[in-house]
Amino acid sequence: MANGLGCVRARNQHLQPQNMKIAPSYRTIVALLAFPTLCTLTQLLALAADTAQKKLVVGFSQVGAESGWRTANTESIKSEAQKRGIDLRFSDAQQKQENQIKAIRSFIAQGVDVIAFSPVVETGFEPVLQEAKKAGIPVVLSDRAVKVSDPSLYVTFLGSDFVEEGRRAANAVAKLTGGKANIAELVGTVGSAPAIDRKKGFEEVLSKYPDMKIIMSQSGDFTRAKGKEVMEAFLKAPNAKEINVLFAHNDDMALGAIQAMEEAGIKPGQDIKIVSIDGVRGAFEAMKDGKLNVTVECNPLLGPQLFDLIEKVANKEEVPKRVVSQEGVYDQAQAAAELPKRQY
Amino acid sequence: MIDWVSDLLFWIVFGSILFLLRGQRIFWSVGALGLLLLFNQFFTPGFFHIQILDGHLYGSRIDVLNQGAKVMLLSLGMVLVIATGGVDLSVGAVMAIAAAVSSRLLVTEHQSAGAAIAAALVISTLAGAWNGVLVAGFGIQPIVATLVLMVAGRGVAQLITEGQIINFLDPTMVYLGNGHLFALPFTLTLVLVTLGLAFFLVRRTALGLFIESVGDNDEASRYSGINAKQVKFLVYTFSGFCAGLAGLVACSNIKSADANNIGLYLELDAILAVVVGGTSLQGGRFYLIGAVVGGLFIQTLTTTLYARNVSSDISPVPKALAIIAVCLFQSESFRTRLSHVVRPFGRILKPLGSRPPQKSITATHDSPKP
Amino acid sequence: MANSLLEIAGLTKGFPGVKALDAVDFAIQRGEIHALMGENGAGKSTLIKVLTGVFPRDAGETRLEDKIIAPRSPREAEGLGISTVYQEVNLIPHLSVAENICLGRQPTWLGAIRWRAIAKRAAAALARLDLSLDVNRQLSSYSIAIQQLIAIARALDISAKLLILDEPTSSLDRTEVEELFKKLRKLRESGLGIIFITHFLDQVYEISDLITVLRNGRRVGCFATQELPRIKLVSHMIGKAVHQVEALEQKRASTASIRSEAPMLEAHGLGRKGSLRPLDLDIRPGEVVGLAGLLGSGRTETAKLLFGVDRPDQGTVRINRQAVRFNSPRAAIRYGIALTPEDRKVAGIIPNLTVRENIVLALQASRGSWQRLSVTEQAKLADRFIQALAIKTPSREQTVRNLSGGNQQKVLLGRWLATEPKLFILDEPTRGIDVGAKAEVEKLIQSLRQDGLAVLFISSELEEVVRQSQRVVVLRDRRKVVELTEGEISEETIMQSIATHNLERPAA
Amino acid sequence: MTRLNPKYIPLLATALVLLAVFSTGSLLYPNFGTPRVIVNLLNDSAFVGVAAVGESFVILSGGIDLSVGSMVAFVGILVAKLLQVGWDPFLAMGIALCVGTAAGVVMGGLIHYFELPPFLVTLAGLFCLRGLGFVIYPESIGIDHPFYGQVLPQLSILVAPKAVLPFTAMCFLGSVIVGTFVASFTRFGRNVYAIGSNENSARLMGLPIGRTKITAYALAAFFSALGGIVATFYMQSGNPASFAGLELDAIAAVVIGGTLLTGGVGFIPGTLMGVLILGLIQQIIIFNGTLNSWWTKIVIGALLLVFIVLQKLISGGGDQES
Repeated sequence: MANGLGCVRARNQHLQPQNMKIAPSYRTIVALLAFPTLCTLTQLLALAADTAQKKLVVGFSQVGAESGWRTANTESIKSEAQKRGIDLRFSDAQQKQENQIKAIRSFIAQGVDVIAFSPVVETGFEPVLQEAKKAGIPVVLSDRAVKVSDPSLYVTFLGSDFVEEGRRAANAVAKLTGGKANIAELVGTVGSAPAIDRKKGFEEVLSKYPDMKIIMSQSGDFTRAKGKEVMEAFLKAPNAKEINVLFAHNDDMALGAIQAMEEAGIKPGQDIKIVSIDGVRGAFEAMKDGKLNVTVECNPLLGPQLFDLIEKVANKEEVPKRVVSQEGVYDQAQAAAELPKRQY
Repeated sequence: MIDWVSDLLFWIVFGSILFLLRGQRIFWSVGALGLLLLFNQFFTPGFFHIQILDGHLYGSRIDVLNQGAKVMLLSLGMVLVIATGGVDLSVGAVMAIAAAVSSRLLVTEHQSAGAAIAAALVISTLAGAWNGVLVAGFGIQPIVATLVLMVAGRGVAQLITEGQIINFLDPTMVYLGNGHLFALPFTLTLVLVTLGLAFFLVRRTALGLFIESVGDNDEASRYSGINAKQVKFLVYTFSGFCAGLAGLVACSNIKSADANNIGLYLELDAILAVVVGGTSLQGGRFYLIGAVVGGLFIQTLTTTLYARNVSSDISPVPKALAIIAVCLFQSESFRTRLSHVVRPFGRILKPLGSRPPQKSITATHDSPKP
Repeated sequence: MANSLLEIAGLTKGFPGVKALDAVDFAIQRGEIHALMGENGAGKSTLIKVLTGVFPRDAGETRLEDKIIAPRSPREAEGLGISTVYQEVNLIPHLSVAENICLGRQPTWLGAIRWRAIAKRAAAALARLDLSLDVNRQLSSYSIAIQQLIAIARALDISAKLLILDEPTSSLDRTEVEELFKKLRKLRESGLGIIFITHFLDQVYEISDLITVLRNGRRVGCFATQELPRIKLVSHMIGKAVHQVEALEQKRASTASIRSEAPMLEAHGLGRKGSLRPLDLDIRPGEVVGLAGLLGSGRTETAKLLFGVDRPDQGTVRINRQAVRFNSPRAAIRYGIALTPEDRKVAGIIPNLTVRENIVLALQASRGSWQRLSVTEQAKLADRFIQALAIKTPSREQTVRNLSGGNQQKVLLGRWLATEPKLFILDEPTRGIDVGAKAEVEKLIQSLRQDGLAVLFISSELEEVVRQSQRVVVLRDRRKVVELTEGEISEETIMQSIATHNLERPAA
Repeated sequence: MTRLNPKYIPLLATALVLLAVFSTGSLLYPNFGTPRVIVNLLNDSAFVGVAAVGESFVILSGGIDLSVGSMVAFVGILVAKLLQVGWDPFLAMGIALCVGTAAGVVMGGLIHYFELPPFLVTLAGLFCLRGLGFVIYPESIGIDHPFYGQVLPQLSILVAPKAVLPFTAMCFLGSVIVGTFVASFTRFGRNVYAIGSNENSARLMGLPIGRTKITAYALAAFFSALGGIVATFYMQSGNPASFAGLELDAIAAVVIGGTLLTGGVGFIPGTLMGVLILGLIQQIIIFNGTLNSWWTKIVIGALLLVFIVLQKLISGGGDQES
């Protein structure tokens, strides 16, 4: 109608002159102040219980809690620190590099003795590592590496060799199929070091076998849900029948894919051979049931090895630049025996 | 051969549904879904292949139904919230809470599956009620009120699981997201039952009228004696319940609860589904079935992208383009502009369009009585 | 017209389904106050909005000082010297007075706003209206009347040649209106052209030099105010012959004897701080009680308290001798009270729902969500009221938004009649609807009364109150002044009781 | 403005919370109340802060921009890629700013001309920009251009012993100053407030609605793009997968900074404080070292709640969207 534009917010104009009272806001300000005060109190209590004595202070920045592997890794580090009486400042980056940089910078400000971290991605840590170096705090890398122009920015790197894991997986595939394979690949989170390196190592070996080729490849983000969903899509492709091997960049995705296969009436481990990486407990259970063929171990229990290194570094002892964690390749035959040892 | 026949049958049924819906608002949503399916029919080999496996149907379209259940469930709750003029950003986080609660009870506390499921549903419903209290009780803007739980909820979920990914094998829990009933995924039954429940709630009772009324004109509804606060409280609570169901399905689907990833960004998909389903973000008229169709559309899009081997990183782009396209077609000013540019096309669009045609001249015009 | 300030020729504007303006001519001179009159839907607002570029025109020509203009936005129109002040104060409540006056044309220095210059300029603009305010205070801390003046100050701040006032007085009380008129006369002397739109006939005769009447998007004519009798004006506006209007005006409420029944509702000392001073009020079945008073005198506030929209903080309400207490419309409805609100758009219709849904809404709400009215019951109910109230709608499934104001009001009446109320509070039921619908509403009120309903009738049009009511309660300054009974009721007595004491200005 | 205007109360509350959080941290942990931590805070919050300044404008105008995080990531990878193929850094940054701003113009245009809800349009922007980032390059690219390696570290000021104010922090503070100026001392800025407060009135007051809205989104996109560039300074790399959810941090910072989410009320310096509060909470949790990271989310959620309720109380419970 004619007054189509008017009236819409007419009510606002008819508001009575606002009371200029400030009284209610005082109340809210008090409420606001109460919150941090409460935090302070609880924290003080916690501190009081924690009798401060001179301990080795280590700051550790973890990637996140994105997979079973990662939480096992976290557990191992935390429990080992507790066992050794080390004051561990643990920070979870929630898969965000920016959080990790913040944490490292904060460790520097806190004046910890050693900084250790598992980088979310390889690049971009140079400036903050330089700060650490300037502050004289040694840095130990765990699980994943960083790309830096100046190798003196970190003291040592403890972790698996992802490329090697990829190679091992490819060799396992070759052994399973006699060098003839049409492979579906579940790639890890795009851009992450394990995904890049595992693919690299895998393809490196693949180039030696002319009859082994990847016919489908898609990211499953290292998660079970995505692994399952992507596998479902793989199995609907017209050339799905040709797939005889699944290579998953981690066990979680493989476990998701196994479910998809079972729903499709395909026998995982037989109709389609499955090779994955990590070696978590779930994978061993699946192997025991014959649903998974090979898992290439990527040991998450880095705690003891890590703190050995850290203590050496703190005591200014000489350590090698690269320490590869000890890990193996397991197949179904070994699964039953190995399973009880897997607590994660 | 069989495929050819079943495809034809499918299209005949689909076409007749579309024909029946002409002139209705959800014509657009079903039409969009049809276009997407048509694309797959010709360009995605194997997409329409369907077979019987272990006594149930198996194929890409079945996957869409199963995987899409989460979004469909969420959108059923979301559509009512949006109808009241609100939005619930916290559904993804509530899903994570539900998953965390159920698996924690199941695995760590060794409770029965029934208890775990019930507890998860109760807690997620309470989470919804919390949103309801903020929005209805305190009168806080919905985006903001639910933002609180969206931010904090995932933290709470992680608190419950203690940051662990909890795996479970309980058959009842696993059945929720993986079982089959009448040769179709059980999740479909779950969606249909929830749809039925929602339908009963809003169409067999007067709640639907109240929701639309509150969403259209809050103040006038209050003057008419509608308890607008109660209505709002109810829809947020229901949305929490739906999110809880979706969370259970999501964790059951992969037999584990991953507080970090379950339902991540799914609130956006749910809102999208509702909008694709023809319900305006401004509130008012809502379309329950439209929301379900919208959920199907989103999942079909996702599955199509997987099937066509589009990298999962780039897959948001088509989704974004779909949002814009759908919104543009719902935007009146766009349709007017379009019909100016392409007259003949505009003439086709107009009668099919979602707005009821202008029926009378006198109705819009104040004329003194003779 | 050689020396016209503004000249409009053949202006045409159509909306889907309606021709809002049909070849309208209009002209205004410098130093002239020109009233634009017409019923709702006559095209006044459309004319203004096309003139100021809110809507594009379909055809026609506008000349400002003999130059053809075609502004595409209010901003462009302002740049040309045409400023508009709307009925609702269209300013920004969160910003300061100074900023509201200068918004969009702040003096800058190298792109940076000079806040001091703004304050000075705003003070100067207000001084032109003999106002002196703290220009740094938030706009929302001033009364609506002051805000209205600030809006005018804003309109004059640029070198305005033509000032358009679209119902500027509807939220002002009498003294405020006089204040405003004083200022308008001063502006007229300074050579400004003023287009003045209002519903109040008195005001038109008080202030305007010329009157242009529009009806159904067409120009009926332009008249010198002094030479146009009121009755003629009304007949031009509504397009009826004079004797019909007179018949309408002379129809007096039949003096049915007020039954000595017990009051349906009794309020004692009902009040709310800042809204209504304690008052006593009782209404009997079969009686229409008029509530008269100026805008802001507490009429709507009384209705809101009785209907549970606002919560009273003192006093008691008894319904059928039983003490009751309600704090929501829902509770009030349960006691058989109904209210059609003053602001139909905000608190009345649900615009995108159908006529049927709008009609059944209150009844359904009182039944709760579980006892749903079946579709057939709903349809029956809707059809009944569409017929009974002669609601002009193509079907009961038409969205209410597409109905005219009068028909929307009837839908609202239908909504409440469906609940079979015992007390019907009608807050300005005839505002903004055409004369025909007005008469029907009035007829309806009388028939409700005869059916034994208690009616509380609120209107700013005194003649209407006089015609309708058996008793009239007069309010002033949020307080009950007097209660007039049968025989005492006339426009004069009401006016007198409103004006007996000198009105103090409500504190800002 | 001499008296305490009620509109300053949220700002005051934010300042008090900032003070309270900071003193809590300083009381609890040694080394917390040092200049170094403050400088770190500015440095760590720089890209969020720059983006939040932009977000403030959109929120003040009554809209919302969800594309912030994607924009930061997109610009980061764009700059990194351009540098990798040998572009001049300034040219690369200029292009990135232009592309980013253009995206903002497109979003603003869709919102204004087709009356689409900002929520959905910027959501589409979120998806699009994220995807485009991956199209440019799906992995993190390190930047080893001499400008980044050698020039940038010198662009810093020693503000206190062991506390170097880096260039990123200066960008942040600069953005806040520019933002404050634009919001308070330009016609555009005042128009943003007017539109956010009451769009209909603003239209009838003759303010340029379309231009202002589109500019607000363009400005937000510009600041997000700038945030992306600051992020490349910060991380010396670009990564299309990073900064997911940054928009929520930005929105939270704006709200905690005292800006009304319905628009029309708020101050850019409040956003600065909001960003610092978020950063401080995270710092406290890192300093504690035993609290899990999810506490960050819970505390931010709680803080959001407190501020929302506070705003509700101050705006008097009226003024609800219809």
